[in-house]
Amino acid sequence: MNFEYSEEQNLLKESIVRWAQDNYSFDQRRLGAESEKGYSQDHYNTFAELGWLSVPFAEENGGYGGSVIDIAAIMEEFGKALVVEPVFPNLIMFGGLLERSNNDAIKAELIPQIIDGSLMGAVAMYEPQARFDASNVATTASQAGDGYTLNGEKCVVLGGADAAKLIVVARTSGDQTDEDGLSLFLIDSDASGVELSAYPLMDGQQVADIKFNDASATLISELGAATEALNQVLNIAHVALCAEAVGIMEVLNKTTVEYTKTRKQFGVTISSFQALQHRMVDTFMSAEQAKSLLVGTLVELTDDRTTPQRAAKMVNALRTIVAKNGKHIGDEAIQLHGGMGLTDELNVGHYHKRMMMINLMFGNGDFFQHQFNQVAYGS
Amino acid sequence: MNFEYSEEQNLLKESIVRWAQDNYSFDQRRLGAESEKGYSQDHYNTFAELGWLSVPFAEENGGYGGSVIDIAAIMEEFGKALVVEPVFPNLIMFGGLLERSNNDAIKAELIPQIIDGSLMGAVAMYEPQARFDASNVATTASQAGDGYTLNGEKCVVLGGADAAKLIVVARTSGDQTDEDGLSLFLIDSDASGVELSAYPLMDGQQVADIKFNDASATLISELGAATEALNQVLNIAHVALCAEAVGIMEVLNKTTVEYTKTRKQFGVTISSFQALQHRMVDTFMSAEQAKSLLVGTLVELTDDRTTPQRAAKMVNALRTIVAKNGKHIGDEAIQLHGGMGLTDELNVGHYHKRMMMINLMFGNGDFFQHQFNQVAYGS
Amino acid sequence: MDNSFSSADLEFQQEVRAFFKSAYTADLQAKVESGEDHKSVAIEWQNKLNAKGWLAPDWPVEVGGTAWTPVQKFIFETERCDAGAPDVVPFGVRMVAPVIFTFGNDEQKKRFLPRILTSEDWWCQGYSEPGAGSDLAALQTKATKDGDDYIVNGAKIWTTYAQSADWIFCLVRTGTFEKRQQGISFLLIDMKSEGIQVNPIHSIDNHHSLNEVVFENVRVPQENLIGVENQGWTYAKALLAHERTSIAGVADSRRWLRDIIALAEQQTNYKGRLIDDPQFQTRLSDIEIELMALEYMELRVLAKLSSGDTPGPESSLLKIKGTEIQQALQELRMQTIGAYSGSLHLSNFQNDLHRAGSNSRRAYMYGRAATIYGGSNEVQRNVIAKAVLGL
Amino acid sequence: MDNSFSSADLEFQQEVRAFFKSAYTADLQAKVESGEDHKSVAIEWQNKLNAKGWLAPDWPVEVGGTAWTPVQKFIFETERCDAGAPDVVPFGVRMVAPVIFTFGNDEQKKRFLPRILTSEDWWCQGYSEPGAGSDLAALQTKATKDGDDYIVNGAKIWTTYAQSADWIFCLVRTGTFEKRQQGISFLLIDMKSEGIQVNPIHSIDNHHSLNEVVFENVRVPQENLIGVENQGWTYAKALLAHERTSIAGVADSRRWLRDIIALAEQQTNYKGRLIDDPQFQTRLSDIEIELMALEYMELRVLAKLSSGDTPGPESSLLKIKGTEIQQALQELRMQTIGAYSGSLHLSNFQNDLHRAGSNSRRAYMYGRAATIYGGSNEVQRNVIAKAVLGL
Repeated sequence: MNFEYSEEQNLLKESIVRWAQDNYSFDQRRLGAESEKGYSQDHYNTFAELGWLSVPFAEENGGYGGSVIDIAAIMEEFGKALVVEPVFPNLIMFGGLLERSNNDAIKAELIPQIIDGSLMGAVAMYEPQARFDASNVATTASQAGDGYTLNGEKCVVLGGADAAKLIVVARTSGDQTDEDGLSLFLIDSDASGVELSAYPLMDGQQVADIKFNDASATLISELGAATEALNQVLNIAHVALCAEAVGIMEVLNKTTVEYTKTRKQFGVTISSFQALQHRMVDTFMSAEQAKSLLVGTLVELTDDRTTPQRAAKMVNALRTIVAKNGKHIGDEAIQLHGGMGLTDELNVGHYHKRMMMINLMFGNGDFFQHQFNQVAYGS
Repeated sequence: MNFEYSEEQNLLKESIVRWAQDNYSFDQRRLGAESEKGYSQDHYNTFAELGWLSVPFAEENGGYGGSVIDIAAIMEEFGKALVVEPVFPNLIMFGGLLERSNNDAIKAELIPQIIDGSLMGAVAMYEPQARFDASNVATTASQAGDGYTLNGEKCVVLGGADAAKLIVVARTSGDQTDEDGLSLFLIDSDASGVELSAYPLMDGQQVADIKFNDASATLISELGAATEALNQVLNIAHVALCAEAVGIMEVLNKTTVEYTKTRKQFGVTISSFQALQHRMVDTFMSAEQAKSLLVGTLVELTDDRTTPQRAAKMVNALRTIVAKNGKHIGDEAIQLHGGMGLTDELNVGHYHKRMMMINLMFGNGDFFQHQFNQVAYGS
Repeated sequence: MDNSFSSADLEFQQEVRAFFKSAYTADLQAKVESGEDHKSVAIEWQNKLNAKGWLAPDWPVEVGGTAWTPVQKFIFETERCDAGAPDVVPFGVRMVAPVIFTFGNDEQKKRFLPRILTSEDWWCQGYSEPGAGSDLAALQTKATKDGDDYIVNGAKIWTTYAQSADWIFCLVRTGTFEKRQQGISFLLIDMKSEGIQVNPIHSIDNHHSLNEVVFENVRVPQENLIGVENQGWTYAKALLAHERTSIAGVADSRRWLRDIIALAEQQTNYKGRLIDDPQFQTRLSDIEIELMALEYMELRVLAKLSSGDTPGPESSLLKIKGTEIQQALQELRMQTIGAYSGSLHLSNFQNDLHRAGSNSRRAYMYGRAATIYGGSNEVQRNVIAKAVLGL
Repeated sequence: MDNSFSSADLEFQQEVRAFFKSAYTADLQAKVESGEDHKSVAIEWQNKLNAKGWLAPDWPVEVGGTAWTPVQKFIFETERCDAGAPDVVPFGVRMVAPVIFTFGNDEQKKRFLPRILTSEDWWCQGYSEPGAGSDLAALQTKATKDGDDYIVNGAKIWTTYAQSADWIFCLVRTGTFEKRQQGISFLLIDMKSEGIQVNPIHSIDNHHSLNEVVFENVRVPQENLIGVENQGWTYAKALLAHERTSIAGVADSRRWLRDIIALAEQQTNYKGRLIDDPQFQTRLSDIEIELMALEYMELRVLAKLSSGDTPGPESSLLKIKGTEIQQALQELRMQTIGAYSGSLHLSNFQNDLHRAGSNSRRAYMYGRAATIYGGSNEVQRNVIAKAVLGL
């Protein structure tokens, strides 16, 4: 039994720490975040040069061959640095689905472009009527000659504002809420029939709502059998987001503790108030819980003995506790910073907003707890 | 608008306070509570002499004609004094159902005996398989000549150990969980076919599990139409228990605050620790919430404009908050008393145990919140 | 105990309801909900209230008040929220005016009160200072006498809408005493005075409503001093208890709750309606039940006030519970809407959920302030511990 | 990171599982669950463990330990709880023995350790004193030298099972120093000594396990002093960190959780099974998810220990979360059973729910102690604030 990152993983983490120290101060980050694109292409190119963008991809696809533990290792550090560059939507979501495609030619063409930083892609899956239900898909694809024609509407597409290519989840059979009958399609974001409205989220991400009107697209999965690939990618995505959240929690707690040690009220530092001390102990414990469950999920997901049911239990437990404890930590960080916590000038609010977005992505705490209940106690 | 008890109600309350001061110290109470019967008949006779036992009964039945506010007024004080004498099961439950009986002869005979303290009665309603569902009744009554024959099993009958007479809820038609088809029967507890096993609960009440084997009983309600009377009595019972709980909360908080002012650790009184101060503020607010919702329920239940739906919303909200906040207050009282809170010698544990029993009677917090949800959001 | 309104109250309720129905027009509502052009929209609405004589119910009748009973005030507030109409901007009407009509001289009353009613003067509040936070008495802005004037130097912070204010009411230090609460004076300062600089503070709701106001040798006529020099703390304190009592915001929270229910009736969850999901219902009733308790907590305080009592430390309790409930509702509203509630901008929406999402995000973010300002909830707990529990 | 057991560990797991299956007989289980005759039942079980050589895994091998790795200890504990077998009574095996074999002399080791293994000597703990509580260093029981003996005067409180103990290990004051932690010695006292009086303390679980132990001129040979005079605090502290680490009780909590699920499968709620009620499921998973986190929190600490670290302040975290989870489970178990969980007595039951109810009531009530003893959770929070967060 061993619950620490490996030496290689620590080296990877340290390379991110060093880069962030030298290149990604709050003000430097802001330059990218407040640009029209919402991130810095230069930084993103550096990620490619340093090899970070290759981590999730298999060696046979030109990647580093990283496991979910490797992914968590880098995401934790990206969380700590509050990286706004679209690693998650491009690598974990778009790249993840691409790698599970049955179209080898497209994989061979596009994965290297993701790894070298030249291609931005996004996955268009959720729809306005669906809330958190990934199988509630009204967008349809109908065969038209060699290809397919897409019709429908997708919303809050992560990375969608800037993506050159989209993978679209569309229904090729079944009723609107059936789990089966979904297929994956590749399409250029500037193709005819694609209408894209971009807007920012509170964490600085640029996303898009996208309408498809008789848009021609290429099938890249088995027809009607995309659910397994989607679930595999979502499982990794959940863990990646939680790893990022664990990094954020650590920064929020550390920043808050440090702030209370310098901030004076009624003639003393507010860190000397026992009521605040106990609350900071509670936020510390909240972070330790999340970190421990992340570690547990990582070791169980990479363990051959783990059943799919056990994996689902761990992932949903992790997302549930990250949602609860993330809110707890974020709210306390702002409260204990007082008025300063309300300003855009301090990083606390920015970390909190990213945490809140993570906890609204693909489900919220109640949603994941409901899923957990189904797995754990469902009859 | 007025949210205070009236002058008459305050006089009634003060008479209980005075009596308790003079006659019901912790040790004096204990004498009754630890006797075989579980309470003092002498005290109970005093209650009769002071007129308290007449409060809930209508004037035409020889009672004081008290409203639910009058009942709450005395129950709050009984709560503060931790009165173990069976006022609740005898007056509110047994007396309440009796008063709603359609058998005037029996009412004329028995209600005066309740008021003068000579009759102890109990209501046998819940069954082992039913948990908190009052309409899950497997006990049957079948006609036999002029009367009825009871068969079945009742459990945790409040006041059951000592009752001379029982009102039994039994099914005369319908399936086991139907809301309709229930009737009320009167039977002597020493009648043939009644097998009674008495045992104490943690709050000192003596209750009973009761089996009926072909026991002859008298119908005292319309056949198959007891549900309305049951619901009316339960509504008052819920408020009475919550008023008692509000009294208990006040004592627990006061006792705890006082204790922390005398108890020294690390060279200072523990009341000087800010973390504990804030927790005591929270328990104070918990009690104020419950008290406010009690007052709200009382004024709305006695307001002509109140709909049954609104009344159900108030009562279930009240029981939900009493369950939550009662637990909060009780747990904190014990925790802040430290080791001393764990001893049988201090009254804190006894108040806490009574509070816990209240919050398991006829439902728990989740049960009442579920009922609230049905009324408030049910489609 | 009874809950009933008198027939006069019931008539009043009808009158208020009719007023809101006719005065708060759909056009005005759309302007309010756009969140844009805050000041002119607010003035448009306040002028309607003033025309009816209902802008400043709490003021003495002779200067424009209504002499309403607490029950009438409760009715007005409930009807306002049922109508969805915005509250009055508090800085002039509710904050500085009571100090002026209670502690100011006749000249000051004549000069300032009418222009508050007509919204000609727009006020902001200069209490907090950089570094002082909830420890209000630590304030360091100095006013030194110079001829007929004071010379003011220092800085105020978290000053809401200072950028559009004509006047600021300030606590300034005019003397040094052993007790820090002494030596503080209450001063009215024209925002157009030379030496005042307003620095915007952008807040986490991505808006600009907060500011830092810096005073550099600002000359203020001594006639702008309220009451007696060095007694300003007493005047401000009287005001704060009043502020805490009204902060419970029951009627507003009730409106939020209804809004969440309406959203949850439209949202889908686990292939059914979100409102039918038992877990969601429990989240909702966790809050609604506390809100019902708060409502009667507030009514009990109001009833006491109407029998002549002044608001005591129990107003801290209303502030704590009221703001906690507000924040819980803001959070639940975001959870109800889902990922759309991360939307940043108020314009260019794809659909209604977008608009609701962006509004809820902004309310949540701005709402974080509620447990911090007006004396943080931690300070309120200290107050209750000391004043109520004797700890 | 990996979670896998070595093949040796897997073999060990099989051996442990087989042992519990054969040694923890249905007969013994019935005796344990009756809750009666605690001491003789405990001895019967501990003798079985001792016969297998598994009573005291943590001891050095030369005095009876097993030299298990942390992983093996984890496996043993998990299997024990899966089998439903009771834990060892800690006072001898886990509390005094480590002090004796770490700080005692050879004579003391020879004299005391074997009799702990055979359960011939039954120990109790004399740390807390009336009025001292979590402020352990405030202790006032005095030991004064008189010839070859100490004369002990004072009182200890909350002494579990003092009424059936042969020996008590005490912290006593032997000197006065500026730091209260100095001047404390660790003394072993024969409970049969003249001048010892055991006063029962009846607790809120309606049982008698706690006591006050009063010492009046009790003569204790100086050979019963552990280590050096006035250094007792150091010995006790080493022990406490160990106690906190093992207090998380993950495996036991897991058993409680399974028990609640089994009960909820039988109970009816809203005309269905309680286990199918979404609100109940959420109550359950609120706890289970925290328990899953605690499990890995403990494993991370264990893994660190196996790489040679000593338990640090993070053991306080395990204590806080572990006891909070235990109490939440005890509460939920009562809620699951309903009104039957108020039943007071363990005998004369009408049905199974009765027995489960009474057991759950007792566990809940006794369980209130978990957040108080061993340094209250408030004190643990102080420890983390200082030692981990540097506050």
